[in-house]
Amino acid sequence: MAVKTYIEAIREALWQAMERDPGVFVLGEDVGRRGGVFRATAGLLERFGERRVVDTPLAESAIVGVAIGAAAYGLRPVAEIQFADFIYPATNQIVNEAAKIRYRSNGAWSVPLVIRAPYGGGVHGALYHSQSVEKAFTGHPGLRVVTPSNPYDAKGLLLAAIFSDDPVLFLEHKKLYRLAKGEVPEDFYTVPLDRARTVREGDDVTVIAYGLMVPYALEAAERLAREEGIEATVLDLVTLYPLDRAAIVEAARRTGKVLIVHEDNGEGGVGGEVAAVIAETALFDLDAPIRRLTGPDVPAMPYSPPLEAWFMPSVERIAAAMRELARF
Amino acid sequence: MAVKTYIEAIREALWQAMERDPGVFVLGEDVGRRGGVFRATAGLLERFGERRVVDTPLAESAIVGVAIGAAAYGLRPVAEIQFADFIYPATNQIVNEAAKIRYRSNGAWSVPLVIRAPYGGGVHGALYHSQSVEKAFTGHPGLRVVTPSNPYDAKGLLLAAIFSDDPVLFLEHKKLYRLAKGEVPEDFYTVPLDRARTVREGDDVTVIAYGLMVPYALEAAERLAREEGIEATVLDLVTLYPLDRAAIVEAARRTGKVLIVHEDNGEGGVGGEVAAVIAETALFDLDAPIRRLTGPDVPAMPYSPPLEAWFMPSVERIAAAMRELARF
Amino acid sequence: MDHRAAGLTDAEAIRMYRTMLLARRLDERQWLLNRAGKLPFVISCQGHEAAQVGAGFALKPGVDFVLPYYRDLALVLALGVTSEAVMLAAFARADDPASGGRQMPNHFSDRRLRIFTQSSPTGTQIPHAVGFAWAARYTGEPFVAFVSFGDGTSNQGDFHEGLNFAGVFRLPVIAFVENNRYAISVPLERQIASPDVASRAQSYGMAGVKVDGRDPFAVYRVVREARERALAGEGGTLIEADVMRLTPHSSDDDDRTYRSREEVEALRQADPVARVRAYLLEQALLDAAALEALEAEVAAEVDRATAAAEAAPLPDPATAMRHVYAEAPERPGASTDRWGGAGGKGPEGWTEPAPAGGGTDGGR
Amino acid sequence: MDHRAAGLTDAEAIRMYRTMLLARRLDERQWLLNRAGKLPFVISCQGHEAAQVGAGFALKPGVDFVLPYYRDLALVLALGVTSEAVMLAAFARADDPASGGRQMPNHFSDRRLRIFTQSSPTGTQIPHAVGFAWAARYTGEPFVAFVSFGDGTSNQGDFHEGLNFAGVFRLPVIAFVENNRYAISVPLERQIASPDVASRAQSYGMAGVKVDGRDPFAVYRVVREARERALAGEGGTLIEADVMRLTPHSSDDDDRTYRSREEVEALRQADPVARVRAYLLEQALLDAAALEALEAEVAAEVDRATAAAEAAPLPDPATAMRHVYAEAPERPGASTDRWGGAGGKGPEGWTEPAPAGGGTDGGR
Ligand SMILES: Cc1ncc(C[n+]2csc(CCOP(=O)(O)OP(=O)(O)O)c2C)c(N)n1
Ligand SMILES: Cc1ncc(C[n+]2csc(CCOP(=O)(O)OP(=O)(O)O)c2C)c(N)n1
Ligand SMILES: [Mg+2]
Ligand SMILES: [Mg+2]
Repeated sequence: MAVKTYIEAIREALWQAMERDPGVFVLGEDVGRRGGVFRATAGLLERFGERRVVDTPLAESAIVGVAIGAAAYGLRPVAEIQFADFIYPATNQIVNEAAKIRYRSNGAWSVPLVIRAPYGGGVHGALYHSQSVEKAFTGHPGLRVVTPSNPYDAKGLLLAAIFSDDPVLFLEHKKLYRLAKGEVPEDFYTVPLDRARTVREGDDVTVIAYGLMVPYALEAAERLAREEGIEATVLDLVTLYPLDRAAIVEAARRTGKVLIVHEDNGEGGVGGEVAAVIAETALFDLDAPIRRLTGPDVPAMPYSPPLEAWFMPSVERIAAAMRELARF
Repeated sequence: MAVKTYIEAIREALWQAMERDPGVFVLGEDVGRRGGVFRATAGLLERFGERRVVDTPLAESAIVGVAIGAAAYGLRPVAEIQFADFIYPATNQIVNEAAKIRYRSNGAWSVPLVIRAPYGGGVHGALYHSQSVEKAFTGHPGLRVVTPSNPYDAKGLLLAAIFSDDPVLFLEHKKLYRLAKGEVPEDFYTVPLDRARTVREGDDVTVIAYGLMVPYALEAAERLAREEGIEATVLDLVTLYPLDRAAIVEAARRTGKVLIVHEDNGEGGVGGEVAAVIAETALFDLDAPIRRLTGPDVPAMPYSPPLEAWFMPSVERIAAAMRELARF
Repeated sequence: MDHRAAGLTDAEAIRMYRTMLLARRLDERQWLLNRAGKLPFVISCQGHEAAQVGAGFALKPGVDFVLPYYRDLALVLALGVTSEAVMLAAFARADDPASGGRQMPNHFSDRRLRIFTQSSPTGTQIPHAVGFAWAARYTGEPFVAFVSFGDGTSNQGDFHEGLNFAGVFRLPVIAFVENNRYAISVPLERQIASPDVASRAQSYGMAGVKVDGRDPFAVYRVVREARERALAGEGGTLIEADVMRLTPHSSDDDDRTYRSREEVEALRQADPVARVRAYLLEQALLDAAALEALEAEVAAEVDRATAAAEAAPLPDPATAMRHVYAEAPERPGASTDRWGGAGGKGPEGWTEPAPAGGGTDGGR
Repeated sequence: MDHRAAGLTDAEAIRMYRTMLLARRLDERQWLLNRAGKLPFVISCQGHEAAQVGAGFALKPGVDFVLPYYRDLALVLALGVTSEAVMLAAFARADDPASGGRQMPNHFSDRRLRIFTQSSPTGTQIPHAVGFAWAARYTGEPFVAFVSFGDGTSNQGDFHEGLNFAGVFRLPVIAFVENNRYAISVPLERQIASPDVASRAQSYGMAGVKVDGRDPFAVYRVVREARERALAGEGGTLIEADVMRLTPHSSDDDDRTYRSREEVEALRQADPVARVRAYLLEQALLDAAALEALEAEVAAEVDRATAAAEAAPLPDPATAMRHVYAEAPERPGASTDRWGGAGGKGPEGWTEPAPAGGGTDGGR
């Protein structure tokens, strides 16, 4: 098995899906000749041609809206939003259309559509190239929102999303693109769209995270285990909507002490829902108040390095919060 | 003091704000000659003229975007979105622009804008005239989201929103428009944009709700008090973002048993954040798991009466959940 | 225009009139039922029938994809939707084929007929239509995508973005504007800054055509021509049909606050249904007796549809959680039905996707 | 065109050239600093300078509201933004007047100069400009709103919705398209289906004007005329200036994958800065020595600005929570500064709003 980066895994998934099913095509801004501004679609135009690798006009609502029509016909479009920050013009098409088409037609029509969107910060992207947009798109039944934290999941989850008959918002953390490396099977495989994943086991404290915060949490956990003998369970949510409630509750029960970590703002973020699931289901198993460590409640990540660093949760801050919780 | 309906209170607030400040104007679809499809702006055109009561083209992103420019100049636009369900085309202007303008300009520019939007169901409005859209617009620092549950708050909160220097999404529950009646002072007054309100006190169980669910919860509470001696505290959130955390924690502590009620879908809704605040801050004061009673996790409210009734939380179901919690 | 000049037979012209009449009578019946407290909501096609029927007859039902809007009752009848289906939706019954009673009336959908499900936010269907047209290009299947909407809706961003996308790729799409000069209460002058909607076609490298929407035969001809151009690879067309809205916007509206009664009366004098009726008489396609028989036949059909729909069961709340996500196949093999309706099969060599691992797959 | 024919004095023509040159040298310096690892990001005006300076000189700084986009360095310099301000933003320093280091470089803002804060999503500023133009109409204050953007951006819904709104109300807005024939890698033919952008003006009942964006004097004239029409109540204008992008899209881009080197070389041969330089020589407005002195003066200014900005402090994270919502007035009376900048006071009889009860009010 070869070691690949997160973005290579994504490219491989796109390639294999297009090989496998001639109904799969990609569209978006600069996905063709430029191969994507992050190079996720590099090489696809040369291999699959202009019909299946489509440079679109600069118009996000049309990208998603046109993809909805093509998907309803029976194709399997994979639309790229260049930066997640630019997804908002397409909100109506995503939440009022894609998410509701199966339900409103009583099952007659469906939208096998994937929307890929690079999100997240720590890349000197400032307010409009660093956003975590998940909170606006979770909570719309009919739409799935997932995000991989490593190359293995990136490939398998994207293949599952493409061959799912439901619309999936597939969030890719920009900072993981080249940072995250791992073994990725050559073969076609899928990772479930509705399952969280336990990525570390330990009995002292539970960390629930997703995206970039998963490797950060793992690093913090390893450090605490090595240096202080604190053993953490780390749960990678993988799926942000609908959540894998059973896995969340089990992870919380295991240690009774829960730290939820995300880069998105705290109030109104996905962590609130995770905390609520635990408070509804496993309240009496808790030995400490639920704790959230998140981005601050400011509109978005500032550009200047000290401000950006101030915004991003770090391994150090995660480790400190874990330590505090373990000692509670 | 005269008894007025919720919609009369809103109309009175608009009228008084326009009388008081010549920079206040209203714009939106059918707000002028038609006086609004719910008649919220009836009479304003006749009194204030076409310059200040503006029938706009059918284009939500422009309504909000143009209002942002006018507000940044220093006017105080009150934009109407005809139904909250149609707000999504304006999402980018609301969350990426209005909410972030003060922050991104380091305080140089501000957007004293109010967006009024009728929301909520139980009015035979089906999927696209019944939505609760709050979950998509809470969690964007810089933007406030508020919703009154009674005529007194409707007037005072709208006046506060109009004279606030921040953008405010002002959600009006359609079913309350004519259902809710109450005393409304003639004078100019404001209701704080950042405070929840305790609308009933009792020691057995705490209900936290907003919008239409507040009168429903009150009715359930009265019934339980009368018939079963169960006494409830009812907290009206009023402000959905940022939340009044202190009031939430205090209300939870008071009884140790919390029921959160909203009409919006459960997962990803505002109730999750409310539960999280409690689980972070008042965990050891709880005597029962936090309970949520919400709309089901389907894309939106169906039209057919039995399906609509199935979707809406009712006084009966609220009472049943309160009883269960009180007996826990 | 003369129906023969438009390429229509006498029988077709008569069928077009019958469809207009049926739409009108179904629509009127819904208002009656609304005033009687039996239907919570009605939205009308009255005054748009000629344009819609002209367009509907120019399309190929079950082959072309059609994306109508809430006024398009006459259009969908022309395509094969039945009176009973219309009334089942009006009464929000379980067997409403469009949505199982989930959506408001006149939110048409029929997968077999390739009528795509619609929502209420205006204009969202325009990019969808472009997506279907994209699929025609992609698969080589010969069909067009036809999408209709109102004049006010041509101000939405989705109109601009969708038609520009279609124009850049010269996709086979027909965008059909039913210009009734109002968006609820706001008159055309307050809606659009261009002299008309059709001239906006120029922004999209498309043909722009204006047509008298009271003349079903003229509309038939321009839509048929647009369809031919589209199928020949010559790109899309933006057609603007001048129509009139004879009713308030919907049963929730009261148009007396913004339209004079004289204005409405003048429109009634120009009623397209009456006009086509007069044409048939004048051309001696039907005589007075035959017209009366047709009226009776249509009335009976409306009666039957109403009675059947009213008697049909309401949906069971136990079904309300269904169809949020794909369900496990109920009938094996259902997942092979991937081609957007009855007609489509996909081009040679197409393979079915393998089942995904997520447990989220399945038929529909 | 001859600068005199455009209504410009010799001194003005020279100042225009100086501004173009300054923009070019500031821009080039940023690339150097980027390659040296000192600046994480650069986005260029190179090739757009003539158009921008022509427009900037036609506007009234501090009176007209200006809504630029990220390429508009030469425009904002023409309006009065200083080299040091530009470099403070590039280095993301605390004293960056546009955003205090919060935004990426070239996200201009200057309240005193009435340059409105911009975001990165393309086209959102167009409705904002219409809103400022609305305020001009509303208050009777005589100014125009000027908004610029790229060719690709004319496909966004906000372009359509914003300009239609302006057209319906005949608002004093100037929409200025800098057409460099690319949106990152996607060429114009793949972006817009109309032959050009200016002709889209027709959809909005506006004048549409094409101008050679390499000629600052020609641009000056059309913008000045548009401004006069707007102030005279004759509505908005959509101006399309043909420009060229001499650099990759940004420092994150590599344009070799989508543009031939020959194409870029051909553009370089037509560089507008060189062209205006040649014009000044030819017209004997400046001789070679004077041009050299100007180069030296500009270089010194760029050096000074760079040094000052580099030495300036970074923002303190303790300030990062500020300006999320309105703060309590820091200086009493601040809330009377309501009129969008230095110049505005509002019309006679305007009253200040009373403080709200919510504790959320205050000055800015
Ligand atoms: C996005 C959106 N905004 C507002 C509405 C409310 N609304 C329903 S129909 C309508 C007017 C539509 O006018 P037009 O497009 O001319 O169609 P007509 O009804 O006249 O046929 C409005 C404003 C809506 N359905 N969707
Ligand atoms: C809504 C949105 N989508 C995508 C982007 C990414 N993006 C930044 S600039 C750009 C191209 C803009 O092209 P054009 O409008 O022609 O301006 P130019 O850069 O050529 O001057 C794109 C796609 C963005 N900033 N905003
Ligand atoms: Mg209309
Ligand atoms: Mg460009």
